[in-house]
Amino acid sequence: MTTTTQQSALHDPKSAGGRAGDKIFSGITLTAGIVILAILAFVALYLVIESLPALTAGEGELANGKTSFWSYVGPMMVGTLIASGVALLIATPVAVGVALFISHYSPKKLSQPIGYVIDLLAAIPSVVYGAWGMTFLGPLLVPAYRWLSENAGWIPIFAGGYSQTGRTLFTASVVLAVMVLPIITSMCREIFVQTPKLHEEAALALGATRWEMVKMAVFPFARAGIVSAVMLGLGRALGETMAVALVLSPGVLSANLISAGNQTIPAEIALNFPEAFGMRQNELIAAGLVLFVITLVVNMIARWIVSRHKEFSGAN
Amino acid sequence: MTANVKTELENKGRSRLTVGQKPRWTWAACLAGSAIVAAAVLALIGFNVAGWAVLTAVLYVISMYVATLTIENRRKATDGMWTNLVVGAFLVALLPLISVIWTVLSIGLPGLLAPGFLASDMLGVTGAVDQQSVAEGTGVLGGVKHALIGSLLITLGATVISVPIGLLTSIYLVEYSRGGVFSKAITFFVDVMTGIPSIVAGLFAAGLMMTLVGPGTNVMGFSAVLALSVLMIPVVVRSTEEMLRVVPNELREASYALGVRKWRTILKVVIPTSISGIASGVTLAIARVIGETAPILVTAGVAIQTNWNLFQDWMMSLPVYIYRQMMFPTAPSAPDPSEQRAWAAALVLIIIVMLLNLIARIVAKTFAPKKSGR
Amino acid sequence: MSKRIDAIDLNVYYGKFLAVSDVNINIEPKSVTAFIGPSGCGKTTFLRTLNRMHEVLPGARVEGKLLLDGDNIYAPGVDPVAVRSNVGMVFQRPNPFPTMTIRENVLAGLKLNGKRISKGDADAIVEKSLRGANLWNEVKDRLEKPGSGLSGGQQQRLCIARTIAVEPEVILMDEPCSALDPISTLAVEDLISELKDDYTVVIVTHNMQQAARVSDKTAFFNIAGTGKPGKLIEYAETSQIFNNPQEKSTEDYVSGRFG
Amino acid sequence: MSKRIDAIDLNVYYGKFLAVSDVNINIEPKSVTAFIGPSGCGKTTFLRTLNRMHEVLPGARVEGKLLLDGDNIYAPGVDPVAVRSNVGMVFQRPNPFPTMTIRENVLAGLKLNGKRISKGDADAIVEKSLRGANLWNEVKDRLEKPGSGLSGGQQQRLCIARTIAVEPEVILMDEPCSALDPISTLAVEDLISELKDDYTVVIVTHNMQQAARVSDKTAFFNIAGTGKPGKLIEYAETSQIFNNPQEKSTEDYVSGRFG
Amino acid sequence: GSNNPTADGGESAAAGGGELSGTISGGGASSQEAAMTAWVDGFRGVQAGATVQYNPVGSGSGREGFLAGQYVFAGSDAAMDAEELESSQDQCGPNGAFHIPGYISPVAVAFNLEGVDTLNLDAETIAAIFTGEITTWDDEAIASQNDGVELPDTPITVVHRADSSGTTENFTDYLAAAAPENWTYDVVEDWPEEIVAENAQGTQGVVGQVTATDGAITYSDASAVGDLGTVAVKVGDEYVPYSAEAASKAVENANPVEGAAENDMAVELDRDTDEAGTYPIVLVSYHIYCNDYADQETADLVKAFAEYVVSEDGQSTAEGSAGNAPISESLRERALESISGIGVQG
Ligand SMILES: Nc1ncnc2c1ncn2[C@@H]1O[C@H](COP(=O)(O)OP(=O)(O)OP(=O)(O)O)[C@@H](O)[C@H]1O
Ligand SMILES: Nc1ncnc2c1ncn2[C@@H]1O[C@H](COP(=O)(O)OP(=O)(O)OP(=O)(O)O)[C@@H](O)[C@H]1O
Ligand SMILES: [Mg+2]
Ligand SMILES: [Mg+2]
Ligand SMILES: O=P([O-])([O-])[O-]
Repeated sequence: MTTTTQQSALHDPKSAGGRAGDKIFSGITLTAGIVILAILAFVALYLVIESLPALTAGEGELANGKTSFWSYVGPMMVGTLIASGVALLIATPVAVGVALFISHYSPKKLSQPIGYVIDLLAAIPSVVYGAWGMTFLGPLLVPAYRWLSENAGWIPIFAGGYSQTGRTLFTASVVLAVMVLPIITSMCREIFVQTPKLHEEAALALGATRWEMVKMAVFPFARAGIVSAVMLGLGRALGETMAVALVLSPGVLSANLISAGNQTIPAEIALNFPEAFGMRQNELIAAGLVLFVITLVVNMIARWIVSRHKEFSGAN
Repeated sequence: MTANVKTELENKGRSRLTVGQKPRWTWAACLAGSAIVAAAVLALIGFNVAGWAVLTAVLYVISMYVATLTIENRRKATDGMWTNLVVGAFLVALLPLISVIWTVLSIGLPGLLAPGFLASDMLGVTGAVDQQSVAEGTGVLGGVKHALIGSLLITLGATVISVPIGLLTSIYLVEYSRGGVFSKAITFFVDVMTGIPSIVAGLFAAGLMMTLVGPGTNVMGFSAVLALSVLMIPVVVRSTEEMLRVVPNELREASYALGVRKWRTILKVVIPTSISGIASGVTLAIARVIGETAPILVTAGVAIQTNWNLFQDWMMSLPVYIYRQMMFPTAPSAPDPSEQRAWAAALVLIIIVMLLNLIARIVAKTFAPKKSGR
Repeated sequence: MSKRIDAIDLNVYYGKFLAVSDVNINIEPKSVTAFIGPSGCGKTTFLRTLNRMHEVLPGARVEGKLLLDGDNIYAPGVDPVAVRSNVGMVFQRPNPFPTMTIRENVLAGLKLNGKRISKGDADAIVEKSLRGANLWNEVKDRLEKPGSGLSGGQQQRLCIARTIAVEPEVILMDEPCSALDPISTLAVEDLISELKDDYTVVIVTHNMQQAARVSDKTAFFNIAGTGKPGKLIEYAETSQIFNNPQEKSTEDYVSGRFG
Repeated sequence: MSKRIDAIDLNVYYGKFLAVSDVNINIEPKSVTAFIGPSGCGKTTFLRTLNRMHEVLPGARVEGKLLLDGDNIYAPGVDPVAVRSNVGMVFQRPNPFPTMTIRENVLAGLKLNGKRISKGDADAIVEKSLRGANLWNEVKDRLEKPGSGLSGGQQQRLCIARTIAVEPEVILMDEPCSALDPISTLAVEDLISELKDDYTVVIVTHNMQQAARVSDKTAFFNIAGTGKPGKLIEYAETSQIFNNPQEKSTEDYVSGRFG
Repeated sequence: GSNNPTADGGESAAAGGGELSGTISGGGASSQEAAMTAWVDGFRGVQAGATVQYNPVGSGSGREGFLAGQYVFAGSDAAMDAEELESSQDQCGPNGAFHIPGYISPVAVAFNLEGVDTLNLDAETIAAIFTGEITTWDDEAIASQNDGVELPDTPITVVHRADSSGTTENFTDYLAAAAPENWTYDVVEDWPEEIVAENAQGTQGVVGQVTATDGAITYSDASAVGDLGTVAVKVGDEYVPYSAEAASKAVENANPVEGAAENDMAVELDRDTDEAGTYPIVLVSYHIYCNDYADQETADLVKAFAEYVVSEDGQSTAEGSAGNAPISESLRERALESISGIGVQG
C-alpha cells in the first residue's frame, strides 16, 4: 500500500486546478484591498497637497483674514465635535433601543415591517432633512429653548440667550441624530438577530429577565458591531454638509447649544466653497483634512476598545 | 391523583407563582396618573401638547418603575423599565420619520401627481413659464425625468464599482488577512474615509478626472460615479466586515472538513449566512450616496435635459435638482412652482430608496438562513 | 428547596406541528427522574416545557397544565422568569457565554439577582460549583480566560457549574454527560445523587446504564413514526422499567431490541 | 479507498500552548481506531490534525510529520483541501448549515465544490447517505425543510450523512454518538463496521463499551495536569487495552478507577 | 417630454441665422441661474442646433473653472483681479479675458414689519441697523425719516447671508462707501462674524427667514423679495426706491476699473453718488469671455451667445424670467463692440 508515486493524491492535477481557484479568489480580494488603499491614499494625498498652502501659510497670507490657520479651524473643530457628539448622544441610545425593539421586543411578525419603516429614514435626502430642520423642527424647539434659557441659563451650554428661529447647534444635532439613526439601527439590528440562540437560551434558563438576557448574551456578542455602527454614524455626522448648512445659523463659536452661532467644518466648506478661489479653497480643503484627522483619531480609539476584548469574540 | 391535584388547584384559584404581582391594571393607573400630573405641572408653566406628551411618558416610565419596585422587586422593575424605554425609543424614532414623511408627502404629492412630472425634463421651463403658471393658476410645468435618469445611472455606476470592491475587501479583511500590516492599512484608510465630507470627495473626483481626461470633458456622470464610490466604499466595507465577522466559525469548519475550498466556503456558506446583513449595509450605503448633493454638482454639473451617457456631457441628479429648485427657484419672484417640484422630486427619491430596500430584503430573504430551531 | 412537578394533559407544539402529546406525569420532589427514548421522540422538547424554555422559540406553544408544587406555571399572569429561576437547566449542547471568563460564566446566574456578593463569597461559590462539576482542577489556574477556549467536555461541565451555582429548586439536564469522559460522567452522576438530597432533578439521557444508575423513576417516551407526536409510553420506578416493563415497546427499547 | 496514517513526533500547539506532544502512531487502512481518554487530554485536538483542520484556528500550528499513505500532509506545498477531501470529519457539536435544507445539507460537500450531478444521482446519494446515518425514515418527508429544525441527535446524524456523502478515504468522527440514543448509536456503529470495509475510520469516544464494540485498535491519551500537554499513553489492539493494558493509567482509566 | 414654453421669445432673432451647432459650457455665479435659464432657453430659439449649459457652482468656482479651461465662459458677481486676468492668458491666449455686465440687479433692503410697506432710510441708519446699534423699529433715527408711518416697538432681527456671497459684498461695499462712520468693517463676501445676528443660506434662505420672522430685515437680490417691505435709500436729497431703471443708471454712471483693457467693461460703482434717480445698491454680475478661443467653432458659438445675452431680446427675456434690470442702450452698444472682438488664437 505504501506508494512511491509520490504525493499522487495530495498533488493531483484536479486539485491543483481547484487550488488555483483559491489563489485567484484570494488574489481578487487582495486586489480589491489594494484598489481601495490606492483610491483612499489618493484622496488623502490630494487633500494633503491641496491643504499645504493653507497649512504653511504665514501671517497675513490667509484669505479669511485670520492670523493663523488654526485660529480659523479651531473653533469649527469644536463646533463639529459638539454637533456630532450631541447627535451621537441622542442617536445611539435611541438607535440601539430601536434595533433591540426590532430584534428582541416587537412581535415577530411586526419586526420586518418595522425594520423597513426605520430604514425609510435613511432614504430621505439630506437637503430634505435640512429643509425640514430649518422650517419645521427649529421653530418647534424654540419654546423649549426659551424655557432652557430662562431656567437653565446657568449651565454654560445654555447660557447667553436663545434663538428666536430655532436654527441652533442643538437643532442641527437633532437633525444629524435623525440622519444617523437608521445607520446605527440597521447595523445593530442585523447583528442582534445573529446572537446565537444557544447563548440567549443559556441566559434565560438561568432565570434572566429579557433585559438581563440582552445584557448577558446580546450586547457582549454585538459589542464590536455596535461600536462599528456608531463609528459609521459618527462618520456621517462629522461629514454631513447640506443638512447642517441649511439648519444652522452659523457664527463664532459660543458652545451655546440653543442660540445662533457656532459652525461645523463641512457646513463651512459647503457654504463657502462656491465663492472660494485660490488660498480660500486651500483653507477649506485643509479644514476637510482636519476633519479627516478627527475621524481617524476617534476611530482608532474605537478600534482599540474593540480589540482589547478580541479573545472574547462572539464568533467562537 | 391527577384529578386530585386538579381540584386542589381549582379550589385555590390562585397560585404562589402569581403571588405578589402587581395588579394588571397598574399600567393604566400609572398612565392616567402621569397624564394628570403632567397636565397639572404644565398648567403652571404654560401648557403645550408636545411638552405634555413628553412629560407624561417620562412620568409613566418612572411611576411604573417605582410601582413595580415596591410591589414586586428590583429586577422586574428594571426589566419593565427597559422594556418601556426600548418601546419608547422606537416611538421616538417614529416621530421625526412621520414628521418628515408628512412634510414631504403633503408638499410633494401634488407635484408628483402633476401630469408629466416623471415623463418630462426642464427643457423650456424658464422663470417666465413659472410666473405665468402662478399668475394663471395653471398646472406647473417641468419634471424630473432627466434628474431621475441621472440619479439612477450615477448611483448604479457607483454601486457597480463600490459593492464588489467593498465586499471583496471586507472578505479579504475577515477571511484572508491575519491582522497583517496591509490589512491594518486598509482598516486605517477606511476608518478615515467614513468621515470624509462629501464635497471633498467630489472635488477629488473632479480633480482626478481633470488630470485624466483634461478640463471640460471631465464634467460627466462618471466623475460623479467616482465621487460617490469614494463615499460608498467605506460604508460597504465596514458594514460587510461586521456582518462577516459574526458568522460562526463552526460553519466554516464544517465546510472545510467536507473538502470545500476556502473561496467556495466563503461564497456559498459565509456570504449566504450573512446575506441579510450585507444587503442592509449595501442599501444603506446606496441610500447614503443617492441623496448627496454637493459632490454631484461639482462633478456632473447640472442639466435641463435627459442625458443617458455617463461618459459624456453634464447630467442632472435628483438631489441637485431638489437643492437647486429649493434654494434657487427658476423664477425668483414666483418660487412656488420650484418648491413644488423640489418636494415632489424628494418624494421620488424616497420612493426609489424604498424600492431598493425592498429588493434588498427580497434578495436577503431568498438566501438567508432558514430561521427555525436551535 | 425542592418541588414536585405534575404535568396534566400536556401537548407541545412547534407552530402547527404537535411534537409531544398528552403527557401526564407526576415527578416527586427530591428525586431523580430520567427521560429515555429514541432520538426525536420529544424528550428535549418536553423537558423544555418544564421551565418554560419551550416558548422561547418562535411559534412554539404549550397546551395543558404544568404544576410546580400545585401551581400551574402556564397559568395566565405567571412570569416565566420566576419559573426559570426556580427551575435550572443544562442544555444538550454546551453553551458557555463566549464573552465571559470562566469565572464570570459560573457567576452569571448569581449576578442576576443583583445581590452584591463579596469577592470571598464569590470565590467560594465559584470553587464549590466548579468542584461540583468536577472542573475545578482543570481550570483553577485560568479562571480569567474565556470560557470558549475549553474542550467540549470542559464546556459542558462549566455549564453544569453555572447552573448549580444558583441553587435552583429543580434542575433539568438534557444529556449532560453525552460529551463527557467516564470520569467526569462519574463525577456528574455523583453530583446528581448529592443534588437529589435537596433538589428535584430531571435528566434526559441516552445511556441506559446511566439512567439505571442515577434515577429513581424513569419515563420512556416513544414516537410512532415521523410527523407523529411523541408520547409518554411508560413511567415507573426505574427498576421496574428496566426489569419488568409493562409495555412491549419499553421492553424492546431498554433491551436494545428496538426497531 | 482507504489510507494508512502515520504520525511521527507530532506536537500540536494553540499559539504557545503545547496541547498534545510527541505523538507517534500508525493507523492501518481499513481499520477502526478509537481514541479514548479523559476530557481535555487532546483527543479532539489530535484528531483535527489528521485532516489539517487544526490550522484553521488562528495561532494553531503543528510540528512533526503526519503521513497519509506515506505522504506527509504537512509537507510544504501540500494542499490542505486535497487532504480534507480525502479525510472527512464529523464534529463533536452537530453543525448543519443553517441556510440549507436537509437535502442540501447532505449534498453540501458535492454542491459546494461545484460538482454537477443529475437530480436522479443526487436523490440516490441523499437517500443512501441518510440511510447510512439512520436518518432517512425520520426526514424523508421533509427533505426541503431547514436542517436546523431537527432534534440534536437528528442534526448529528445529518452531519454524518453529509460526511459520508462525499465518500472520503478516511473518516474522522469526534464523539459521533454522544448525542444519539441507543438505536441510532447502534445504527452508527453498524455503519462504522460497514465503512471499515472500504475506509479507514478514526473515532473519538467516551464510551468504553462503544470503543470495545467497534474498534480494532484503541489509543489512550492522558494528561498529567492542567497546562501540561496531552500525551499518547498506550496504543494497541482494543482487546489488549481493555483486558491487558501495559500502563497503569490505562488500566485505571478503562476500569473506571481513575482520578 | 414636452413642456410648452409659451413665453419663448425665440423668433425675433437678434443675431446669427440659426446655422451654428455644438455645445458650450459656462459656470459661475448662482445669482445668474434664473436669468441664465432664460437665456439658454431663448438662445435655443435663435440657434436651434447650439446648446449652452451653465453650472451654478458659484462665482469663485466659476472663475476657477474658466481659468482651468473647464468652462469657456464664466458668470461672476465680482470682476477678476489682476492676477486672475494675467493667468487667463493660459486659456485665452495673450489677449486674455474681458468682462461684460450681463446681469444687473438692484439689491433690496427688505423687511417684515406688520403694516409697513416701505421705509425711507439713509445709509447711516441702514448701517446702524445692520451693525446692531439700532435695535427697535421705533428708534428715533428711523422715525425721523418716516413721518406719518406708525412704527411699532418690535425688536429688529437682522438676517444676513450665511454663505459667501456677491450680494453681501455689494451690500457691504455700499455701506463702507456711503456710511464709513457707521460701517467700520471691510467690504467682504462673508458677513463679519463680529456682528452676531441671524443668518441663512442663499437668497431664498434669508428671504424665507425674514418672511417668517416679525421685525426682521435683510438685504437680498430684489427679484426675490416678494411681498416684503423694502427700503427707499437716500441718494442726495431724495429717497430712491429700488427699480430696474435706477439700478441700470447706477451702472451707466460707474467708472471703469483702473487699468482695464479697452474692451473690458468691469466697473467700479459709485456708491455714494448724489445723482438723482440712481439706486446705488446694485449687483453687477459679469460674463467673462476669452478674447480669443482655441478654435473657430467655439469662438462663433460664444460670440453668438454673448451677443444674444446683451441683445434687447435677451435682456428682456431675462427680465421677464428672473426679474433683473436690463442694461441700458449705451451699455449694450459698448458690450456688442467688445464682443465683436472675439476671435481665434494664433
Ligand atoms: N425548533 C424546532 N422546530 C420544529 N420542529 C422541531 C424543533 N425542534 C425539534 N423539533 C422536532 O420535534 C421533535 C422532537 O424533538 P426533540 O428535540 O424534542 O427530540 P429528542 O427526543 O430530544 O431527540 P434527541 O435525543 O435526538 O435529542 C422532532 O421530530 C424534531 O424534529
Ligand atoms: N481553541 C483553543 N484554544 C486554546 N486552547 C484550546 C482550544 N481548544 C482546546 N484547547 C485546550 O487544548 C486541550 C485539549 O483540548 P481538546 O478539545 O483536544 O480535548 P478533548 O480531549 O477533545 O476533550 P473532550 O473530551 O472534553 O472533548 C485542553 O486543555 C483545551 O482546554
Ligand atoms: Mg434532545
Ligand atoms: Mg473533544
Ligand atoms: O449671488 P450670490 O453670490 O449672492 O449668491
